[in-house]
Amino acid sequence: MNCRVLRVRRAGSYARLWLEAPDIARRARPGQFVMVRPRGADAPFWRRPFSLCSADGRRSVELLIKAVGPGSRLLAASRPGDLLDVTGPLGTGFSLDVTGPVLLVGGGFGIAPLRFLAECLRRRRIPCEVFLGGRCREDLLLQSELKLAAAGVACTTEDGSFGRRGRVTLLLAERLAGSRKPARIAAAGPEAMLAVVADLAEKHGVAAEVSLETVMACGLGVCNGCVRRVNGQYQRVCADGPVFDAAAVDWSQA
Amino acid sequence: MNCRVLRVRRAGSYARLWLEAPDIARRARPGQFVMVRPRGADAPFWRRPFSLCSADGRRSVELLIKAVGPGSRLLAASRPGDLLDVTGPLGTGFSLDVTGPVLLVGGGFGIAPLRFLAECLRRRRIPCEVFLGGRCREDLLLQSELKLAAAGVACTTEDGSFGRRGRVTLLLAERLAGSRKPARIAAAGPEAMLAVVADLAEKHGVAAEVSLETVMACGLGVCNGCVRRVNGQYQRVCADGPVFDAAAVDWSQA
Amino acid sequence: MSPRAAAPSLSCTVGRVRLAAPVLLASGTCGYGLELAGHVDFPALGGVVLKSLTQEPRAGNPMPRVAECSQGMLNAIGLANVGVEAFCREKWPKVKALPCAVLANVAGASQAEYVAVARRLDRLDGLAGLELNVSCPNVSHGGMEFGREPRVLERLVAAVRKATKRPLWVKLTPNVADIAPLARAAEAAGADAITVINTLRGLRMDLKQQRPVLGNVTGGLSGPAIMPVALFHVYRAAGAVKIPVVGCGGIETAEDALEFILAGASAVQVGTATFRRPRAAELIAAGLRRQLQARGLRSLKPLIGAGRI
Amino acid sequence: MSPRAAAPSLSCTVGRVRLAAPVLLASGTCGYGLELAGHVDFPALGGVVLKSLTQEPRAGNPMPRVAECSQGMLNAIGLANVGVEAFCREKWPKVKALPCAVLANVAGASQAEYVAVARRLDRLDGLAGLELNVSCPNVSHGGMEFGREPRVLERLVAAVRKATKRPLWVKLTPNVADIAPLARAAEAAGADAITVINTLRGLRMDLKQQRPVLGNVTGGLSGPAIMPVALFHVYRAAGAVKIPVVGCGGIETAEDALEFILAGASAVQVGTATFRRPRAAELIAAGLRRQLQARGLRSLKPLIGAGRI
Ligand SMILES: Cc1cc2nc3c(=O)[nH]c(=O)nc-3n(C[C@H](O)[C@H](O)[C@H](O)COP(=O)(O)OP(=O)(O)OC[C@H]3O[C@@H](n4cnc5c(N)ncnc54)[C@H](O)[C@@H]3O)c2cc1C
Ligand SMILES: Cc1cc2nc3c(=O)[nH]c(=O)nc-3n(C[C@H](O)[C@H](O)[C@H](O)COP(=O)(O)OP(=O)(O)OC[C@H]3O[C@@H](n4cnc5c(N)ncnc54)[C@H](O)[C@@H]3O)c2cc1C
Ligand SMILES: Cc1cc2nc3c(=O)[nH]c(=O)nc-3n(C[C@H](O)[C@H](O)[C@H](O)COP(=O)(O)O)c2cc1C
Ligand SMILES: Cc1cc2nc3c(=O)[nH]c(=O)nc-3n(C[C@H](O)[C@H](O)[C@H](O)COP(=O)(O)O)c2cc1C
Ligand code: FES
Ligand code: FES
Repeated sequence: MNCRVLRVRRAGSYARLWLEAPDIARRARPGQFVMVRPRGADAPFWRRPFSLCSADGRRSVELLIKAVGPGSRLLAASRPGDLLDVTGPLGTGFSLDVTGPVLLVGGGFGIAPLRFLAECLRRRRIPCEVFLGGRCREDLLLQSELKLAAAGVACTTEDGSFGRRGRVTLLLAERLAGSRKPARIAAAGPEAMLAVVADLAEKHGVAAEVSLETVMACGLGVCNGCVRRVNGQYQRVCADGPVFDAAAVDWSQA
Repeated sequence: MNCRVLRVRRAGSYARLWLEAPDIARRARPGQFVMVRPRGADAPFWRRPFSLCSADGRRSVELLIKAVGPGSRLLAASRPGDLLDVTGPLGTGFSLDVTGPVLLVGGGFGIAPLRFLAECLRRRRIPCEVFLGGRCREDLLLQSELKLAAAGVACTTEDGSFGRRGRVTLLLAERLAGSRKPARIAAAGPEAMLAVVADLAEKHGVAAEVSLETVMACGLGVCNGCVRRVNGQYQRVCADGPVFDAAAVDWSQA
Repeated sequence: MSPRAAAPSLSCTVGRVRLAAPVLLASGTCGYGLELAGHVDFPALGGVVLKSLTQEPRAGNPMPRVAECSQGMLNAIGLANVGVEAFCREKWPKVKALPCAVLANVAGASQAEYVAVARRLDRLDGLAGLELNVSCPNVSHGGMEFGREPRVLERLVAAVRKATKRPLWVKLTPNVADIAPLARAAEAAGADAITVINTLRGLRMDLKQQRPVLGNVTGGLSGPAIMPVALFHVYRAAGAVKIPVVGCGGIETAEDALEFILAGASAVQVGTATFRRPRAAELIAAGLRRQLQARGLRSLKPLIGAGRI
Repeated sequence: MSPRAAAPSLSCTVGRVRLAAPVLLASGTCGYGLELAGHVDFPALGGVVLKSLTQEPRAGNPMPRVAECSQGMLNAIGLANVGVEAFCREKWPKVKALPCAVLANVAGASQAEYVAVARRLDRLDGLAGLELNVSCPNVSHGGMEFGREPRVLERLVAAVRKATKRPLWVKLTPNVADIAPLARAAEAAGADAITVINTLRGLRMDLKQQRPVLGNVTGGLSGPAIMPVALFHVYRAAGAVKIPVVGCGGIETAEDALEFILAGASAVQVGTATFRRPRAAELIAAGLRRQLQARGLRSLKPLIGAGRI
């Protein structure tokens, strides 16, 4: 589908893109993603997956794109009025059938689906706390949006340029060691972070959902190229995920 | 070589591009061409050949580009400041060792090399007359520039929207039927026009040079892909031409 | 300007399969069809060829299974599938409801496996036909693919031919010195059509990991990169047999499809293009209709092989 | 960050040819070298492989001889060349002055022709080596290419081997079911190196003219489109022989070249990339030097075949 870029906001190597996509905006659930390509771009060959970072339910959706390679760079350089070829919403989402407090743990652009999740939880009056990590200050995005949606936002940077110095899982470990047990954890970010989250969740007996990433050729569930061992079986990250029960994922490849 | 686009002027499906290319500007002779590609464009696969339409001898060269397909469209859409990948000047040029009046016969964008030729002839005080043909008024370009350089400019359009109705070879035939015999003819344009020019030149015993066009993979004379039968042998249009003695060209494939 | 003929029709019968349009989704690129509901307008297509089925379920190859290339991709999925029995019981009731022709694709490591899978599929009500994927390593023949030796292929196709009366297409591999003898072998053994081509063998290296990108080391190249090679094989195969040739390999547009048709293809399959643009196949069908209109033709027939010399 | 080693050197000896860098211009894409004066910095390259030479001059195929494709092109030049005698007399005095290694490429329609051309070239002073183009149809063998049958190839290479003591490279075709037996045949017959690969057979249709684009109907596909296929054949050939493999096919960047080296190539040839960017090969050499620097390596040797598993 052709979607018009409505607005662009850039910060360092990140860009926030608002796309006119009523159909996606209406159906989107947090944790789902879209496959995107700039119209007419011949390379890269595949479209690229990006999580929905917010959806207004009527007209537009928002993406948070970190420029890491040719595809994301091209997309991050979009200008208002440009047309993007977008398919979605794709994949499963995070569970919303939860009561107690949910801990959202995000690393880098992993915050994109969690921000959408936080807003959906708020609408359902389910409290959540956000733990946000990055290499440096530049990586800690959407803080004002998150503060509006969550009961609290705590940050770490590896270089200490903002919040606590260290990894975000440090904060999660401290929080889980505390007394108020959360109902669930939802995490998105680098594979290594997710593995630690899964480990902590298991240790503390808290259910956790993680959003996995793989290279995706189709994003539609037809090529079987994006599989991951989950529950001892190959599952397609694009169609059976990208959100999986952390305890079911085989982390040995991480 | 990377060349900056200095200026662009568009008219209908044509664009005039001025490129910063001191090295080419210094060495260029009329009839030579350059191979061009927009920087970073992956498609089309090959670069595209364009005749030099003028060169200031110091800093810049000018191209006249008609948008007919993906490559020329991309180039015609260039903006000032864009970088183009340009190699040249390539190929042979028109002869300048001539005395009497030279008749320049151009069809469509074939006027590009002839305009450059007209200016070189004027600098050598060799008189020339221009015959310019096109399908409609839009195709008759560079008239003011040509009027400054040539003793006269006569035009035809097939739809009669400007100048005489009909083909440009009509004017040439009339001119050759007249009394003042020209020293030489120089022609560039569609293959069918060139074949008629060759025919008329032979009939009237006037030497003629034509600029041929073929698809070009390398433009450098190394692939042997752009050949044309000339003097009974395959000759490379890019390196042995594009300007050939009209009488030597095998017109049977035209 | 073009003569205003009756609205052109794309419907045709290819290798005994009736198609609303000569454009199908290629095996392995449309799953079991169901995954594409909402992304694809099935009635606008001729049909779908389901992913290869084997006797037992197969988990498939280790990751990574795909690698991006210049205008193409490598895949080494490893024939991951639910197995023919589970397919017939659990998937078919839904798949058969797809509003277009549905062909099953059969793979196997031995002739017996091909025959068993074909025999099981033969019992399915509503299945439009079978396509044999003969690019699998033949375990009882030293690992050499079934599709590389004319005699091995002929025996295989003849055996499957006995197991089913359904339309039988044989999908040939381009990884041979000459496709003509293989095309003739399939025809001689009773194939109703041949599909040309499957993927080209390829490999990519991961510079960071210093090892092949694919878990399986090598994979099959598909996409626009292979189109000229596919056209060559279609041209050659169409000259070797009388049964229809179904062209496949890198087709993204109606113009691409028309090249295959001029080269001798009676229909085309669209694979990787669906990944880049889910509606590619139906856009191709619509484009072919426009091409006919522009040429004042009422069917594709006069164009099939019209570019051969 | 990287260890500050001595400046890396790209110079190497491949198949008995000394090269300033493991990057050569491929046969048929650099003419006789002279055409590229002013466009290419020869000392920055390892060498050039001249266009195929035959005994008699050849005019080549009818037009069109080239066709543009997705990230690639077809060519059917038809071995147009001035003939070995004219080459030796008229071109060589100038060509030999090129400041890089110069290899001649030998083609022929019969074994006798290959031998005659090689014998004539053997007398040239300063020639760095010979490369055999075995993708030519073998007229005394029913038109089947020399490079498709291991025994035919072995005989051919052995015969040429007797005619010259110069370094002898054999350039293999990918249009075979398996390149390994051909690589071994070349090695057994005394080749000093094998070049992998020549072009893939392909075809394009001209929709307007309703005929194949190429005057010759079919042609050879080159360019980035074929790179994964070339890598596959290099990987396979390098596993089959002990002599060096020279990788070729679609290489445009130093990263591309590095994939070939990890797959087992000791050097690379750059063909079509020169058309798109005349300085491609020297940029690749410069890029390889940077890659070594970044890895703290003093030569490419530790990387050759390092990606094989
Ligand atoms: C379900 C899903 C949701 C995603 N959501 C977002 C998002 O909201 N915002 C965002 O910026 N990015 C997101 N990504 C990642 C994004 O898709 C990749 O960064 C992008 O595809 C990279 O493409 P490229 O051409 O820029 O770089 P490439 O050249 O393809 O890759 C550059 C580098 O990134 C690595 N890489 C590429 N793709 C992935 C991947 N999927 N996972 C891990 N490493 C990868 C490559 O190995 C390479 O080292 C998501 C990925 C998935 C699978
Ligand atoms: C020596 C030389 C000088 C030229 N000078 C100019 C110039 O000054 N200005 C200008 O506008 N164009 C010039 N051309 C033509 C120009 O190169 C082509 O129009 C261009 O390559 C078309 O590329 P494309 O991708 O836009 O279209 P394509 O898709 O490549 O072609 C579009 C259509 O044009 C036809 N075509 C493509 N290339 C040629 C060709 N070389 N000759 C005839 N038909 C062709 C194709 O067959 C097709 O029908 C010159 C060509 C040559 C060989
Ligand atoms: C991810 C993927 C999986 C494939 N799986 C199969 C398969 O299971 N069986 C089969 O016969 N072909 C399979 N193919 C080959 C395609 O059906 C098709 O022949 C090939 O990709 C060339 O066409 P294309 O360039 O249009 O994709 C697969 C191709 C891809 C890309
Ligand atoms: C126009 C052209 C002409 C060629 N001529 C020859 C030739 O005469 N002899 C030969 O051995 N290879 C020839 N080749 C093949 C190249 O040397 C090379 O093997 C092939 O193009 C693949 O490499 P590339 O993708 O880098 O071009 C030719 C290739 C092209 C594009
Ligand atoms: S990306 Fe194709 S199945 Fe997931
Ligand atoms: S275009 Fe290559 S020789 Fe002329």
